[in-house]
Amino acid sequence: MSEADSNKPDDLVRAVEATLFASEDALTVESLAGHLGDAEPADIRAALRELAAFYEARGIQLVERGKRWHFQTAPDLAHLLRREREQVRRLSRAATEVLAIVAYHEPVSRAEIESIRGVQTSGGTLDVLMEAGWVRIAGRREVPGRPVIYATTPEFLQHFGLTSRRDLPGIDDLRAAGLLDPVDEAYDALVTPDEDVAEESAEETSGDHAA
Amino acid sequence: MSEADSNKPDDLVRAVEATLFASEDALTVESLAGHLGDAEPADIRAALRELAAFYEARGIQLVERGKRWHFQTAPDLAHLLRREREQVRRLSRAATEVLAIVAYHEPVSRAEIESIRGVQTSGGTLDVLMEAGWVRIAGRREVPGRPVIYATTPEFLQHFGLTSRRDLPGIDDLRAAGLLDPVDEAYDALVTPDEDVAEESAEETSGDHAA
Amino acid sequence: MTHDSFMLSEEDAGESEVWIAPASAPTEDKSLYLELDGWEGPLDLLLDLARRQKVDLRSISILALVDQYIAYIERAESLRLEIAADYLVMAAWLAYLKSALLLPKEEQEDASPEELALRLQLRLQRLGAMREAAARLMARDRLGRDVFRRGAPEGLRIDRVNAWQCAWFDLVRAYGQVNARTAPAIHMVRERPVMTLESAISRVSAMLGVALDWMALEDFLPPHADGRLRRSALASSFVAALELARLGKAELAQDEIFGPLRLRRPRA
Repeated sequence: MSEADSNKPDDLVRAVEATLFASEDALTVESLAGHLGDAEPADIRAALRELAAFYEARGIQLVERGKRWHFQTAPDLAHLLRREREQVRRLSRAATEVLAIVAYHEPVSRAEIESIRGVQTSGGTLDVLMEAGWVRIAGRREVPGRPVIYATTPEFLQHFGLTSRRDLPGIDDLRAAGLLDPVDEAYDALVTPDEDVAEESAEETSGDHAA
Repeated sequence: MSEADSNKPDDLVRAVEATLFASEDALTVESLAGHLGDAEPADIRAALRELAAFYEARGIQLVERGKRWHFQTAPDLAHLLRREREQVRRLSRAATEVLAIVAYHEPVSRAEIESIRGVQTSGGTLDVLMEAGWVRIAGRREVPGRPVIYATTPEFLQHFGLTSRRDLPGIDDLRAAGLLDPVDEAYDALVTPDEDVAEESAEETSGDHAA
Repeated sequence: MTHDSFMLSEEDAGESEVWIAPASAPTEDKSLYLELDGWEGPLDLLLDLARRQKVDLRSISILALVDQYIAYIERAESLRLEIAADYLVMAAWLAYLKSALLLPKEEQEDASPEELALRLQLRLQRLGAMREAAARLMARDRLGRDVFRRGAPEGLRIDRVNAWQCAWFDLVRAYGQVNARTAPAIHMVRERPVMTLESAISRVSAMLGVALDWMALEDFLPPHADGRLRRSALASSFVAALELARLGKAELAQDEIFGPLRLRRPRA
């Protein structure tokens, strides 16, 4: 009640708030600028920061996912909302593994996915992920055979609550440990006389498994 | 940013806020209580009042309609949701020619325009000119088939900075040179007994378009 | 295991949303066999067996792992479970690897068994890393499950309105182009039907000679003249009337401004 007095955001902040609130999709700074007439992107970014901070402790939060912004409910309230609103499709174990491989290795070809999993990937698995809107075809690798390569989408980041791919759980550790490199590269790194490389990668491998 | 510190609502307020936000329908106090476990309706009412006051000046508002509560975009920002964007487009060459013909010869039927241009005119071209607000339907010619006839609008004069159609550059010179007589009309004047057509068209061409 | 049975096992595995690594399942042999269809290929089974050694994947005993795998496959065969070919191929390869590792080291054309073992270990590490990553990914606060977008957004719409532009010069030039394009055709037929002054004078004076009373100017026009010819005839006849009046060969009368113009032979 008394809060309302100290709670008068400026016009641009209100406009950004209302636009994001009304939008069915997450919005980039550019698309916000498009909706808000001649607002400067820098001002919109400032307004977004202000709003994100403002909502931080509330039941609704403003989050950035792959350069797109949207409002969503606070994660700690999931138990209240989850009950009747389970909309998430169940993924098979194969699909979750393939999704992880695409996310951590993108862009990646089907052959590369299969070499990590040691098993053929049925076409249906990638179809399911593309139908869910989490994986897209990102072109072709310019090697013989020009295989199709896959990558994740902005919807993937949105769904899993990632600001960007750098936010993927443990990706820095995995990369540092060389676990995102192909086996051949990792093997060469281990057996070459250049001891530093091997040492470093070995240390970090053992380090992050405790985490 | 510092706002977040003084912006920590209690758990029930946060829960009501998130539930209303995520709900597809407006919710009564009773249905909110149902969602929120064993919350007392009185407490929920207090939370709703607090939220309504809190959001009062923001871009989002909490409103009650027939005992049901929901969030909506602040009414004064409704214009942001339905936005018109002007897109500057150059008139195509065909459309420019048709416009010129209408301007110099009005009122003129599509068949006449085509006979002057020497090519077929798509209906879309006249639509564009009418969408631009420069050409209007001026009635029908009282001849067999009663073809629609077109004329220019006051907006046309405005756009081109003309006081009247007489200001169109060179129209007198062109007419004196006989360049404004469409091929068929000159021929028709020779062979058809229908005097009215020629008379009318001649009169209106030179008539008072200053009006 | 055929392609189809992989599909089936994927469906079955889909029952658990957050996939629980089989490594956490009871290690009892029987349950292991029952889970046969749950493996995503031999590498997956190997990884799970490796996890049972409860050490870092970097320090697993490959020999022990090979024994475990072969024992597993043999038990499955003894229970007459159907085992897909690729599991058997892996078993054969592992048996070869084991023998190579145990035999005294010699010059070999193939890759050394130590290299093969190390590569297998690296593969298991990579698959293990992705398995963990997948589990952590699935356990995040997920949109539509843990966090929710607004339930009934009003939606945004941009209506595009065309603002057409055309410059004055373009308009005039376009008209000039139209005319230039059609000009040759116009020249072909531009000859106009006109009544010359001479013919008007002779026609009017001839008709005056036989007229008895006032006649309207229009009555002197050729009866079949229409359109432009009629306008020309009217103008020429008017000038002819003026000329005849000047010469004293006709009288003109008009009762009011713009009224009908009448004409007769002068009274002698």
